[in-house]
Amino acid sequence: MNLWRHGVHWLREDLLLNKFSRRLPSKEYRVAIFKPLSLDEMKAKTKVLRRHIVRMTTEAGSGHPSSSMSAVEMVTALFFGGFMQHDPAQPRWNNRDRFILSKGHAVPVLYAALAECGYFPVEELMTLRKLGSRLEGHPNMKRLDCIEASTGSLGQGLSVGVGHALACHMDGLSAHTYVMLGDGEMGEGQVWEALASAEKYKLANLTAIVDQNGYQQTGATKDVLKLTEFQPKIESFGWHVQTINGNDIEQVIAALTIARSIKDRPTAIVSKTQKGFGILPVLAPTGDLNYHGKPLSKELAEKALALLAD
Amino acid sequence: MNLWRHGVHWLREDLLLNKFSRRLPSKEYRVAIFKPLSLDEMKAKTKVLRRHIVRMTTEAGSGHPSSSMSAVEMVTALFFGGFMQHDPAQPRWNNRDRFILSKGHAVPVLYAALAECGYFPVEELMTLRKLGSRLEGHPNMKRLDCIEASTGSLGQGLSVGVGHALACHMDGLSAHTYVMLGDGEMGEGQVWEALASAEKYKLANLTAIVDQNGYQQTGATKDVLKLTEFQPKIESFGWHVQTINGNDIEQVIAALTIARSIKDRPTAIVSKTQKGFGILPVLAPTGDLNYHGKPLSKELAEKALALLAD
Amino acid sequence: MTIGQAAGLKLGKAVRDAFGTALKELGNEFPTVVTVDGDVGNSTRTEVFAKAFPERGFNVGIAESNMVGVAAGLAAAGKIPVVSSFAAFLTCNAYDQIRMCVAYPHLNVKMVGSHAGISIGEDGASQMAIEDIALMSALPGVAVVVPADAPSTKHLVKGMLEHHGPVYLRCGRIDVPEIYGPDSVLTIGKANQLRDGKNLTIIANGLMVGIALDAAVALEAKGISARVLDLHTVSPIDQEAIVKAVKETGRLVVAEEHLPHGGVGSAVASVTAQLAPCPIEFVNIGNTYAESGDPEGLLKKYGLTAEAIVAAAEKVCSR
Amino acid sequence: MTIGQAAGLKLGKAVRDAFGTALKELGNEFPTVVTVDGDVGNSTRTEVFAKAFPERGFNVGIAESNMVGVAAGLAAAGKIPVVSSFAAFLTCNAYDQIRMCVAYPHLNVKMVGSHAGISIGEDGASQMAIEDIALMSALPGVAVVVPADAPSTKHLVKGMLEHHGPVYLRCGRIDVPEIYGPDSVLTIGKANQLRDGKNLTIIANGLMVGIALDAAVALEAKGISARVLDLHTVSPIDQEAIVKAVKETGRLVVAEEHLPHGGVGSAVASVTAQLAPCPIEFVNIGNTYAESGDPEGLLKKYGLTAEAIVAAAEKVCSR
Ligand SMILES: Cc1ncc(C[n+]2csc(CCOP(=O)(O)OP(=O)(O)O)c2C)c(N)n1
Ligand SMILES: Cc1ncc(C[n+]2csc(CCOP(=O)(O)OP(=O)(O)O)c2C)c(N)n1
Ligand SMILES: [Mg+2]
Ligand SMILES: [Mg+2]
Repeated sequence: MNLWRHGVHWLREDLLLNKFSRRLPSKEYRVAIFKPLSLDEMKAKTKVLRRHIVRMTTEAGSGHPSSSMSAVEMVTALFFGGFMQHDPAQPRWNNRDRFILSKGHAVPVLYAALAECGYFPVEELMTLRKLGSRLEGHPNMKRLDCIEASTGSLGQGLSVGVGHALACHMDGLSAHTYVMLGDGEMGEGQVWEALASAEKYKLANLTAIVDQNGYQQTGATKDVLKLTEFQPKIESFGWHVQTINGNDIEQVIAALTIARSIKDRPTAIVSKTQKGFGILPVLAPTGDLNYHGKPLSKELAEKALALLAD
Repeated sequence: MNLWRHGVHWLREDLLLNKFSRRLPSKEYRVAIFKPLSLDEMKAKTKVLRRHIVRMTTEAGSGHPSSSMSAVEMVTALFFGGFMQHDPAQPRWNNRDRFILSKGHAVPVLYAALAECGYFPVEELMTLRKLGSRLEGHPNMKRLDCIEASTGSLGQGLSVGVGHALACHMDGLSAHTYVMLGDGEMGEGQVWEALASAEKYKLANLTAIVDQNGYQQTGATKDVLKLTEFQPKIESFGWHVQTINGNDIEQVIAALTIARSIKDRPTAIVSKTQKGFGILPVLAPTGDLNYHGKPLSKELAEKALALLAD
Repeated sequence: MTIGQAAGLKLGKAVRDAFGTALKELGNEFPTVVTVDGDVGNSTRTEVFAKAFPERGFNVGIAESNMVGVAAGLAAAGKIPVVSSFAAFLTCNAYDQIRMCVAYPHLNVKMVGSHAGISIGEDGASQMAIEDIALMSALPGVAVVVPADAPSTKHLVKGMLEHHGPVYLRCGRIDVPEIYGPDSVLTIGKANQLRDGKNLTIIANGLMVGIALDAAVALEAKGISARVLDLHTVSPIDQEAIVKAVKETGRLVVAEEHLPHGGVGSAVASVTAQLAPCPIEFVNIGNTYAESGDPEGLLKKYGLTAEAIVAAAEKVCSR
Repeated sequence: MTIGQAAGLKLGKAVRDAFGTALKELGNEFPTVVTVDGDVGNSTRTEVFAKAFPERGFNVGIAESNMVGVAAGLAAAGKIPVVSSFAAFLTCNAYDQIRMCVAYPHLNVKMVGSHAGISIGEDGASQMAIEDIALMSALPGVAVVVPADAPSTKHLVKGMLEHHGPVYLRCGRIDVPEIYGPDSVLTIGKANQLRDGKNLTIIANGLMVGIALDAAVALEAKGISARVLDLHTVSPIDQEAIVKAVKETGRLVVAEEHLPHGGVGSAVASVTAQLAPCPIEFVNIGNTYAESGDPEGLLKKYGLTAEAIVAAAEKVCSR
C-alpha cells in the first residue's frame, strides 16, 4: 500500500486506459499522476485546462465555462500536485483517492483534468454534450468509469463522499475522498445532513471543498441567501475548516497539505475564487460577471484562448 | 389590531367554536386565552395538559407521550401565558399568532392545549387516533382548522412557518409564528434550508423552538449525530438564539418575552428539556428513559396521574 | 425543429416562455399570486413575473424542499403561490414536501416544472424529468396539466390560477409549434380533440401533440384515419373522451415524453381496462434514462417521432 | 386480524420482522452487506442485523436524503448497502437521491421501506406509503418487490441480495397470515400462482394476497372460480403470467394496498392493453389519503377487504 503512496507503481500497458478508450496514453500522464508537477508546471497546466474548458464548451454550444474556471487551480493541484493517487489503468482501483464533483455542471474542468491524466484522449473533449458522447453535460459514472458520482442535481455529492469514506475506513484503505461543492449549492439542506454524518463518523479521510466563486445561477450568492460565511458554519458542524484564495495555487497546495495532515475529523476548504477566473478580462466587457451556464461565442473564445496562451 | 394585542376582544358566542365542535365552551377558555394566566395558574395548567396526554395516549393504545411531555411548559406558556393571540371562534383569523408543531408526533400536547383553549371539547381528546376522529396520530390541518400545518414527516414545519411569516409580513400583519422542532429532527437538512431563508428575509416575526429533550427514536440525540450544540450552529445562520431550561416555565416566559422584543432577525429558543418530564419517576423504573412512541400501560398511567394530581 | 411541419404548423414559443408571460399578464388580476423560486427563475421564467412585481417574487436559493414548504405556508396564509423549478428538481427533490405540505392538506399551491422531458437536450439525464407525471399523478387531489403549445399555455395558466387546489403544470424548454389559435378555449380536465379520425385515436400531450398531428398526416397518406386528442390534463383524467375515442375508433396510441410507468399511457390503460378494453400501443422513451444530445437527435434516438407513432398506429391497427 | 381466516391460513409474522431476521441470518453469507438507517432501525428491523454486526450498521439520523446518498457511496465502493426507513420517508423524502445516486448509475443499493400502506393504522396518513409503488416503479432498472408474508420474505430478501442492481422491497408493519411454506421457492420477476381458477384471475401482492385468497373462497361458494396470482415483483413485471391469466381466465381483478395511479393495477393494465386487452376491475384505496384508525377498521373503510374483491370479481364477470 505504502508503495503506491510514494509513487512506485507497477504498470500494465494493456490496462492503461479504460475499456472505452481508443488510443494509448502518452508517456506524460503517468509522470503527471505519480510524480507531482512543479509549481511552474502546475501553473502551465491550469492554462491547459482552461483552454480545454473554453474550447469544449464553445464547441458544444452550451455548458458552464465560468463555473469550471473558478475551480481550475483546485482541480489542478489535486490531480497534478501529488494529492490524488489513482490509476487510469484501473479507474475503479479500490484504494484510489476519489474526487467527486458535486457541482456537476462544472464537469468540463473535470473532463479536462481526466483527459490530461490519460483517462481518455484529449480530442474526445470536443465531443462534449454531443449525442452519443460519454462526456455528457453532467457527470455520468455509468458511462465513464473515471467518474466517481453521477451528479447534476445539486446537493448530493458530499453524501456520496461520506459513503466512500465510510467504506474505505471499513476496509482499512488509506484512500482519501475529495468532494467539491458550489457556494450556491450550500443552500441544499442535504449538504448539512452530510456534514453532520461525517462529523459523527470522524471521517478524516474526507475533504469538502467549497468553491466559493461568489455567484450562483440567478446572481450573487450573498444576495440569494446569506450563507456566505461558511467557515464558522462548517466549524460548528465539527469539521476542520480553512479559508483560502482558491485561485492562488500555492495557497491551494498548502491547504490540501494541511487537510491531509488532520487525523481526527473531516476537513473542509472554503476556496474563495472568482467565477470565470482566468478569462475575466474577456467576460467583463459583456457586463455579466457571473456568466452562468453560457458558453463563449466563437469570437470571445478566440480572445479567451489568446489570453490563456502559454 | 392593537386592541387584540392587549386582550380586548369582541365575542361572538355563535362563532366561539369551530364548525365541527359539538358543545359550547366554558367561560374559562376565553379568559385563558385573552388574559394571561398567573404563574401559579400556568403551573397548574401544565399538570392539566400532562394528565390529558397520559390519558389520551393510554386510551389510544399508541402515540408519543414522552415526546409530548418535554414540550408542556413551552406550549403552556405560549397558549396560556399571553404570547399567542388567537381566537377559537375564528381559527383561521388572518392575524392570529401561529403555532406549528413540526415534531408532529408530539401532537397530544397540542390537542391538550387546544382543547383547554376551547377549540373542541376536552372529552374529544379520548378519541385520539381512533377511526373517524379528527384527532389523528399526527396533526392534520385539513380536518381540524385550529391546526396550522399537517406534519408527521419530520423537518418540514419551519419551512411552512417561513411561508406564514412572509405572508404576514407582506400583509402588514403583526402576527407571530412559532415553530417547535425536535432535537432529532434537526438532522433534517430542510431545517437548515429554512433557517437560511428566514435569515435572508429577516423574519423577526418567526420563532423556532428546539425541544432539546436529549433523545430521538433510536437513542440519545448526541449518539445518533453530534448536532447537539445548537446555539452556535443556529447563530451562524444569522438568528438570535437563547438556550434555556425549557421545563422551567419562568425561563420559558422570559425567553419568549425576549424573542418577541427582537425586531431585526428571526429568533430561536433552544429549549433544553427532559423527554417524559413530569412523569419521569414513573418511566425511570422501566429502564427506558426515552420511552419513544409508546403509551403508558393502564397501570403506569394510574401512577403517572397520581403523580400529576393537583 | 421539424415538429409540426408535416401538419403545417408554424413554430411558436416554448411553453415555459408562454407560462412566464401569462403569469406576468395575470399578475394584476390575481393580486395574491406570489412566486417562490429555487434559484432558477431565469430558466422557469417566473423571473418575468418577479421583475414586474418585485415585492411578490421570492427566491429561497437552491433548496427545493424548503421552497415547497414555504409555498405551502404562503398558501395557508391566503396567497396563491406559484412555486417552480426544473421539473426534475421540483418533483423529485421536494416530493415529500409536496405530498405532506401541499397535497395532503390540499393547499392552493401551483407547482410549475420547466425543462420537462428529454427535449431539453444537452444538459443530460440529471436535468430531465421523465417521471414527473407518474409522481405528480400519484398525489390525490393534485391536477396535472401538460400544455402542448404557447397559446394553450396561456389559457391553462389562467385555468390553473382559477382552479381551487393544487395544480402541477409541466413545461418544456424548447420552442414548439403552435397548435391552438389565440381564441381556443381549454378547460382543465377536458381533453381536446384536434382532428377526427375513424381507425384509431392518438392520445398525446405536451411536445407530443405536434408530433401526433404530423403522424396523423402521414397515416392519412397510408389510408389510416387517426383522431388526435390533446390530453393536456392527466389528472383528473377525462374518462369520457377516452371512452368515446375507444367506442368510435376502436384502438389507441398514447404518445408521451415520459417513461412508460405511471405516465399518460398507464393512466389511459387503466381507464380503458375498466370502461372499454381495447388494444393500445405506447410511444414513450422506454424504461431508461436518456443522455446529453441535441433535442432533435434525442427525440429520434429515444423514439419520440412521427415515424414511431405511425409504426405504433400501424401495429395497433393490425392487432 | 381476520385476514386469511376464510382461506384457512394461520397468522404469521409481519413482513418487516421477517426481513430483519432474514437479513441477520444472511449476514455472514454476504459479508459486504451493510445497513444504513435514518433513526428508525427499530421500526424497520434493520436493528436486528445491526445488533448482530455492529461494525456494519450505520445510523445517519433523521436525514433520509443523506442516508440514500451515503448508501450510494458505499455501493460505489463495493458494499451492498441495505438502506431503510418507513416506506413513505424513504421513497418520498429521498426520491431525488434515489433517482440520481442509485437508479441512474444503477448502483447495487437495496432499499427497504417498512410501514407501507394504510394497515400501519393509528399513526395516520403522514406515515403511510400509498404511492411508493408508483414512485419506485418509475425508476428504470430498479426491481420493485412486495412480499406477501414472512416465509416468502425470507426468499425474496435473499433474492434481493443476490440480484445485481438496485431493488426496492416493500414491507408492511402488521402481522400477516402465512401463505407460503418454508420450502416455497420465489424468484424476483416471476409471479406465483397460488390457486387456479377459470372465471377470472385476482392479481394481488403484499397484504392483499391473503385477502385475495379469502375472496377466492367466497367466490367459489358463489360458483365463481378465481385464479390467484401473487405478483410480488411489480417491476420488472411478469408479462407472461399476466397474459397467460388473461388467455386462460379472460378477466382480471387487481388488488393492492396503494392508490390507483401508478400502482400494480396500472402496470397490469398497461401490459394487457398492449398484449391482451381484457376487462379489469381495480381494488385499491382510491384516490385519497387515509387517516388514523385501527388497521382492520381502515382496511374496511378504504375498501381493502375480501368483500370488495368479491364485488369487483362479480362486476368484472358481468362485463
Ligand atoms: C437541485 C438542483 N437545483 C437547481 C439546479 C440548477 N442549477 C444548476 S447550476 C446552479 C447554480 C449553482 O451555483 P453554485 O453552486 O454557486 O455553482 P457555480 O456555478 O457558481 O460554480 C443551479 C441553480 C440544479 N442543478 N440542481
Ligand atoms: C422524515 C421522518 N423520518 C423519520 C420519522 C420517524 N420518527 C418519528 S419520531 C422520530 C424521532 C424524533 O426525535 P426528536 O425530533 O428528537 O423528537 P422527540 O420525540 O424526541 O421529541 C422519528 C425518527 C419521521 N416521522 N419523519
Ligand atoms: Mg457559485
Ligand atoms: Mg428529541
